[in-house]
Amino acid sequence: MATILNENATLKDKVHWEPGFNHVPYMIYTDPDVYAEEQQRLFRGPMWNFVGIENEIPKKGDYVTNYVGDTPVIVLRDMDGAVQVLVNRCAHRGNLVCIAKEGNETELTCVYHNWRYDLQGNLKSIAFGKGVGKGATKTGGMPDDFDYSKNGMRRLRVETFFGMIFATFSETVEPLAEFLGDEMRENIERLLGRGMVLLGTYSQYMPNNWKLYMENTRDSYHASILHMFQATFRINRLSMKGGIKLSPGEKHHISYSIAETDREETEYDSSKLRAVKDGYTLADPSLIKSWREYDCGTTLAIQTVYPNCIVQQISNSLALRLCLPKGPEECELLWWVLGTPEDTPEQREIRIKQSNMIGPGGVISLEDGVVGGWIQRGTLRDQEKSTVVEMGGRGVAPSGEGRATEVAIRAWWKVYRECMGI
Amino acid sequence: MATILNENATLKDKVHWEPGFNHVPYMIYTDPDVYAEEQQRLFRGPMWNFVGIENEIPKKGDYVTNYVGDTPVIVLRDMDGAVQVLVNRCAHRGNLVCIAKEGNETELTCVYHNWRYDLQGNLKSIAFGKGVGKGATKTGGMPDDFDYSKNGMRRLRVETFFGMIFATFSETVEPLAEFLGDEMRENIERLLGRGMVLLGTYSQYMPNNWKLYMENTRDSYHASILHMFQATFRINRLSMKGGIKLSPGEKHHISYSIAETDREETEYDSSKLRAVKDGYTLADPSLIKSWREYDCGTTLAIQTVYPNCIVQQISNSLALRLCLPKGPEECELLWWVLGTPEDTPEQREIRIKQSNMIGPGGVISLEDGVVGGWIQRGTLRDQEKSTVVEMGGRGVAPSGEGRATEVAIRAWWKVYRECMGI
Amino acid sequence: MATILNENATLKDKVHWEPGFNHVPYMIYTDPDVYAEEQQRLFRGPMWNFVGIENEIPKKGDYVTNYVGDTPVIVLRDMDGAVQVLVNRCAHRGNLVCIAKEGNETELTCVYHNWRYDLQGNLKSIAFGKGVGKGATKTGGMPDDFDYSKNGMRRLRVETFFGMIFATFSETVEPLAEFLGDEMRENIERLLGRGMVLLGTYSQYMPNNWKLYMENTRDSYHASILHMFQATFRINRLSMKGGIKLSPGEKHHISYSIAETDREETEYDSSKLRAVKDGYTLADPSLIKSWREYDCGTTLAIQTVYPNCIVQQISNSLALRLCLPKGPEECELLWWVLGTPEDTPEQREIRIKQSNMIGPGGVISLEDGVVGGWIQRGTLRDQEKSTVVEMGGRGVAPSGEGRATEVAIRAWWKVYRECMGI
Amino acid sequence: MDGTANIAVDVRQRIEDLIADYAHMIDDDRLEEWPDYFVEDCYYRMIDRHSYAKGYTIGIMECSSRGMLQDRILALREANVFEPHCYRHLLSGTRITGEKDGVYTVVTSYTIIRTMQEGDMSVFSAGKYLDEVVFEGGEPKFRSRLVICDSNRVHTLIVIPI
Amino acid sequence: MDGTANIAVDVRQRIEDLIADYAHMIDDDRLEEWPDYFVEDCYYRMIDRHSYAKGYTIGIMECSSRGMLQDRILALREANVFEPHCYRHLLSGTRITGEKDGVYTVVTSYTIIRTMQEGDMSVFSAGKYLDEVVFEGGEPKFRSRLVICDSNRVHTLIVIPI
Amino acid sequence: MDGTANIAVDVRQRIEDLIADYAHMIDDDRLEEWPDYFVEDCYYRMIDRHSYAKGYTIGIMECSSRGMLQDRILALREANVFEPHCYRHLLSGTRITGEKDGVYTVVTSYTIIRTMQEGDMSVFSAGKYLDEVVFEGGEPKFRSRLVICDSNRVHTLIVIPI
Ligand code: FES
Ligand code: FES
Ligand code: FES
Ligand SMILES: [Fe+3]
Ligand SMILES: [Fe+3]
Ligand SMILES: [Fe+3]
Repeated sequence: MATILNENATLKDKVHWEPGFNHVPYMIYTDPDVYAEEQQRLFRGPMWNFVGIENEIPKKGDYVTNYVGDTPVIVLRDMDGAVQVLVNRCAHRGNLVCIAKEGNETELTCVYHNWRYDLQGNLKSIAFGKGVGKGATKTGGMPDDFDYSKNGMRRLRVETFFGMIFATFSETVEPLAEFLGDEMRENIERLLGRGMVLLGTYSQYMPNNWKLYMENTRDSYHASILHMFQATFRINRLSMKGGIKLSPGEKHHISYSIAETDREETEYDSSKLRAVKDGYTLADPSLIKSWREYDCGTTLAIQTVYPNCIVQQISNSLALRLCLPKGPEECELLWWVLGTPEDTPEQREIRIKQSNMIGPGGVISLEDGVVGGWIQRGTLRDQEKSTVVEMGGRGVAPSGEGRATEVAIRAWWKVYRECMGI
Repeated sequence: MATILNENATLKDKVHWEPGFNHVPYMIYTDPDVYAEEQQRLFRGPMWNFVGIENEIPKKGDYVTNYVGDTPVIVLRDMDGAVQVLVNRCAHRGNLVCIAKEGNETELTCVYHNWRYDLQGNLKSIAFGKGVGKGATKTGGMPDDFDYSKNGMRRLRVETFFGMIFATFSETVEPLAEFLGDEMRENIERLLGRGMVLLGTYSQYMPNNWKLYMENTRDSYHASILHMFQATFRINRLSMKGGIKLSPGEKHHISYSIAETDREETEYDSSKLRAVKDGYTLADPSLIKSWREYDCGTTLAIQTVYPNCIVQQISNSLALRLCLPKGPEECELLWWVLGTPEDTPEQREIRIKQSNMIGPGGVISLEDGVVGGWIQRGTLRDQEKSTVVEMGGRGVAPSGEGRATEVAIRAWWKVYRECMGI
Repeated sequence: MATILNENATLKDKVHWEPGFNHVPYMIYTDPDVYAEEQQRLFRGPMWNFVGIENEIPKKGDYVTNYVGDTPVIVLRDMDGAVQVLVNRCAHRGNLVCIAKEGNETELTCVYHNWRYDLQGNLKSIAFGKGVGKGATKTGGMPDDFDYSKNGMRRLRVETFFGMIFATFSETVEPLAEFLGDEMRENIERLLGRGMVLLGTYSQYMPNNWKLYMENTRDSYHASILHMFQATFRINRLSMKGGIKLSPGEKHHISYSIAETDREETEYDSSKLRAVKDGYTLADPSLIKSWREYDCGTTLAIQTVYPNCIVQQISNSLALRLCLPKGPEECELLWWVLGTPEDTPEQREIRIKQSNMIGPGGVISLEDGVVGGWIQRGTLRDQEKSTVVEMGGRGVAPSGEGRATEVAIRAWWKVYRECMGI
Repeated sequence: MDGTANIAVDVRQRIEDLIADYAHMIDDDRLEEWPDYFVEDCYYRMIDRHSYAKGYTIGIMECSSRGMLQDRILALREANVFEPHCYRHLLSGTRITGEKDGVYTVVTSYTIIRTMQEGDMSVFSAGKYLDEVVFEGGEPKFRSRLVICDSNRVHTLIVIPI
Repeated sequence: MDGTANIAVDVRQRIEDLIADYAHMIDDDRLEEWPDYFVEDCYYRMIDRHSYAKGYTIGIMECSSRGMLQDRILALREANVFEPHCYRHLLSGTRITGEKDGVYTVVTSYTIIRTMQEGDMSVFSAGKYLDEVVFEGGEPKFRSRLVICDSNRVHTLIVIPI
Repeated sequence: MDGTANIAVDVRQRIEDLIADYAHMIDDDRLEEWPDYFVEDCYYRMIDRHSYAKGYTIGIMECSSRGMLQDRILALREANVFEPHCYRHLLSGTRITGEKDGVYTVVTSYTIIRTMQEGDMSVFSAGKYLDEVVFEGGEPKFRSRLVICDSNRVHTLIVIPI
């Protein structure tokens, strides 16, 4: 990873970030140069970017469009049945090759001048490439020395893991399995190993830098405080048994808890935390009805895969999320809400009811859609000032016990600074 | 004021502004660097920024949110009954502490992780600051050396004057009374000395740089020309007795006139000015009915307090205005329309009827909401060119007599250049 | 043209464009510095900018507002009956002088302070320029040395050609006739020589850089491919007799074809081109009914006049278009749809029906409104990469025969690089 | 709301028509007709919902006689300076909430799309009308029309009544 | 307007239903039904209000037969290239302004919210319909439908009829 | 659609009133009344049109009992953290598409303008309601209300029901 460990002198100069991961300059959430560099060093750096799930493209020729960072890509299954990811841009004059969000094509034809590519992105033909007419009357056409092989669509490296599709621009990044590491793979297998059924998708568009949302997902500290619903019904309280796992190198993380193990914790005395309301009962408790789905007893697991993918288990609610940067001050969160082929009708019903806790309208997670925007507004001025990320210390050692810590956030910035060279 | 008199070399270079105050480069209304520097040198410079009125926060714990420049602030009355102004940002990760525009709180709690501050902005407690659990099983929490006293909310200096609340980031600015000067204080006392009753508030959002609106309010020259309604009904004509007052140092100004004293003025011959329509009579003249409210006979007084506050008397219509910058090309004008506790029902009725002259829908002042946008569009190109501000000469000497002058605008730019160091 | 041939070192550095015209860096469509420089070097450079048609301002005092690049201008007929083009900006403080899009005035009065200009833009009077009052009591007014003659509205050079009005900021550009050249003048005369009747106008607002639309109009290659409607009904196929004409210096171009002369062309075999649908017939063919309007037999002629004007003949549908830049990533296309005074009712009816092929809702040309936006999105990232413009070779020699070539696009960029000095 | 229970169908229809016609009148720029939709001794007021809830007595516009309505239009036509633009009213859910002594209280939601002369469109205002309608010479007229805007912000200016 | 005075209630209701159904048909992408809402010898035209006032004969769309309506949909389905999107019609204030020889003249305000496939929404068009409605075999149909847009601007393109 | 052919005029009127009143209730922030518009054993669901067409079983909101509706409002009032804002519903083209065993199927287009406390307005959602209405004790109520949004995107969050 020599290339990315290269220090980024100009940016370093602009951001002047003191050493360590316990302070984050506000500027990092708004600066356009920082944003542009992220596209190169993170999303096109030594990362495996989540771009979709296999069962959206079951048949040969099926495709969906998505983004790697803010680069438009096509995710498809080629005629050999292999998953391919191509930059959605025609080599001719740069037109989007796939206009629709999804479809099925045996080849890719650009509508502008009908340049045709196969599903691996190789340029196959050019309309009137040989000109019009024959022999003497022949006119136009491409130069004889035009090299079709050098004018294909940009194709990314692809690997899949239990139905999740990952792509990378990097030639040097380690294989996906190694990139994820044992614990991350285990958690994905635990949740998706039974296969997946897509129960729903939606998008949440947020008025904040994408990193503010990623910090939020790495932030086990806020979970039971901001989301009163969660604390009140003991879906997730910091006093439950649980912890933070970090992959080697700290790229990825898992924050997990086990509901049955709630320790008595005076901090949850409602007089002290606004997060707990007394005498707050549901008219229809079926909303939070759940079943013990995993032997390990884990009832909550939020996993992030660097840079912008989230794997979610909240009780029996399973989802994948992708946080797409849309300029320095906006981002879009794509959701895939999942079930498994083994679900009984009762279990499926429970997953559907629990879906009321997640997404842009989820009684638990709707708050995550708005805090980022508030921070964006609160820090707009004083760009040179910094946040304080010191809960649980200033280091990045995983926390075997307890989640009243921001260690996973510090770890996120450690990786960020390494990759960005600042 | 040594610090701000420092020349701003880079900006000076970019703007290359010829000496004097009789020309203003168009660039000053659009350049983002100019805008950013204003936030530091004006709004956080040696200025007292108007941020609201006391009778919006009568009780202990009452608060409203507002802005100093474009920095969000909380204006509140603390438990000792003192007015406080705090930057609306949590020391932890930068979240807005007060979300609602107004409310009442005995302490300030950030919703994200429940950091709690008292109403002076001192950090009182941190949720799970001591971690979770006890003794051996204790996990998380803040570092032992974390200094609460260094992690409060930013608190501004505050002074009030006849119900108007002013705040400053500056440690060096003179006291408010001195900042305003005698004539400015007298006018405020004349209008607000009887106390204030808040009759209404609204906002006017304008597609132009905030300074174009401030020039407009310092521009006694346009008043009776652009606003035909005003000229026609002799509410304000340049031929009336009146003048321009400037505070020592030219920061603030008052443009005033006395209606009873209209001189015969051929310029108002309608053949020459489009501002005067003949035979234009009101079906219901009660709109412009007024009473002699002040012994001095003043019927119009527009006062500006640097940088962006306006105190208004138009006949019997009293109002305070605050012009908030919203990026280089937009601004928002907040209005507080006032009466006094002494108003008789008839007088109150007159103020209500006269309110049809002001605000975004005011038959007189609605035009002020649009000329700025026209100038923004008219000067978008040719950024290096300049306006001509030479009516009434090129200097900044107050005009004891007459208001056919742009002296108050020149004075505004004199102060601007000093503070901005360009 | 010495001045513009000056190399633009900074920009050249930023864009690093390899020599030649067969590659165009994506950056050219988004960079704000490139955009700003275009305003100076193209739109204010040695160009005659189309700004409207004479029969929109038949009477003395008639005016319409428009833009040269993104500079607002007033196009009017003065009291001598001459066409004038003035920058729509008051010399005083930069306000737009004409607010309405069209009207009739015997002089121009700025609403802000009533500075008055004649229809040549000369400053005639200043309200209260001599102050208020007389003799001793006189106050205000402009300085005695204020020079009216130096404070007029900026007036452009104007020439007209068969009803088309052109204006330029340049003092050195050759006369319009010379600028256009023989072939360009001939085509305009062929289409507009009979005089014009304005049948309709509309605007198409596009989410792309203005140059992407200009390339589209110089792109004879896409016409019959993207626009399937056109190919299917043989309104325009590359296999028809036709060619590309370029003016000396390659500024302007004409792409023309003659429908009766369709060569058999295997490329149009529908199995190979998505642009041809078999068995696709119109329920009401009157939409494409036409008459042989010109002896030369020309059935399609798309002419561009540098930098952003288009003269259109599609069958019997005549139109003028102006592509206005609206910031780096947006543009607005203004349409003037025309007939002639000689039209019979039947011919007029045919023009009306054919109008369904053009404009933002035209079954043929609606696609031109969207491809630009797709390219903008497709090339947003990878700004340093380039398009391939090699159809028909890499040179800029006109193509006497055939239009399967991008020569006119290459020629457009040749002129662009010369003028921009990059 | 069952204020409508005892309201004759045709009365309801005519009140709904009054409210629809009013919107067309403004959108068609037939503003000189505006005062005719009110009785002589009428009341027209525009204020944002937050200020209305607080009981503020001053809002964006206050007309307490038909004459003041006429003056507003006169000023718009003769005195005020602004950029040409037009409105498009969208009305929704007109409901008669009560009737007393021949005075019908009516609520209607509205939204206005403003189009400037160069073609840009925006959502200019949204809110509801609170009306008092009476029948004068058999014709329904507004005795009082309150325009309660959801937003306290006005973009640029407001000169055409809502 | 009291053009409605002598119009039977059910006639009015059925005309209002026609106009509502037309909007649902387009918003539901049942465009093949579009021509069925018109009589054979029909007229459909889209033009901005400014051009309409000036009497320009050419606007955004001009269809002078049911066949041309069919061809528009055929082109949309088979030939035209564009990004998937849908409309949401908002109708307001349908008023019958007159009746002559069985031809009802009707005005209705409309606004269209356009939603692109990736989810961005915008106010795409606002204006009014000027309709001529006749009853054919007992069914109300459009003999003529003029779409008068408030804005002269079209964003990107217009392929789905309004 | 002639599902309305055999529907009594007053039934239609009362269903239209139900739908209008529902919108006023939400826009007026009388959310505690929300559950009262439904029968006990009811169904409320919000999902985008694309997902609905694909038959996805999970959308933005899913309430399968009146109790869950109450809990939504309780959470909104007591637990959820968000910035104060309000809606303005615009309804258009309410049509009864059928009736079976006293269950009326109804479609209505809607658009919501959201206004934030500082005054910025935006088109928050557009789409249509697909309703099943029954009469309970003579009162029309929703047995089922599907909100089919045109966009799959929600800006920031959605906590107030549509
Ligand atoms: S841009 Fe794709 S074929 Fe030309
Ligand atoms: S951001 Fe305020 S408590 Fe964490
Ligand atoms: S700006 Fe034009 S007269 Fe002052
Ligand atoms: Fe959360
Ligand atoms: Fe003014
Ligand atoms: Fe084309």
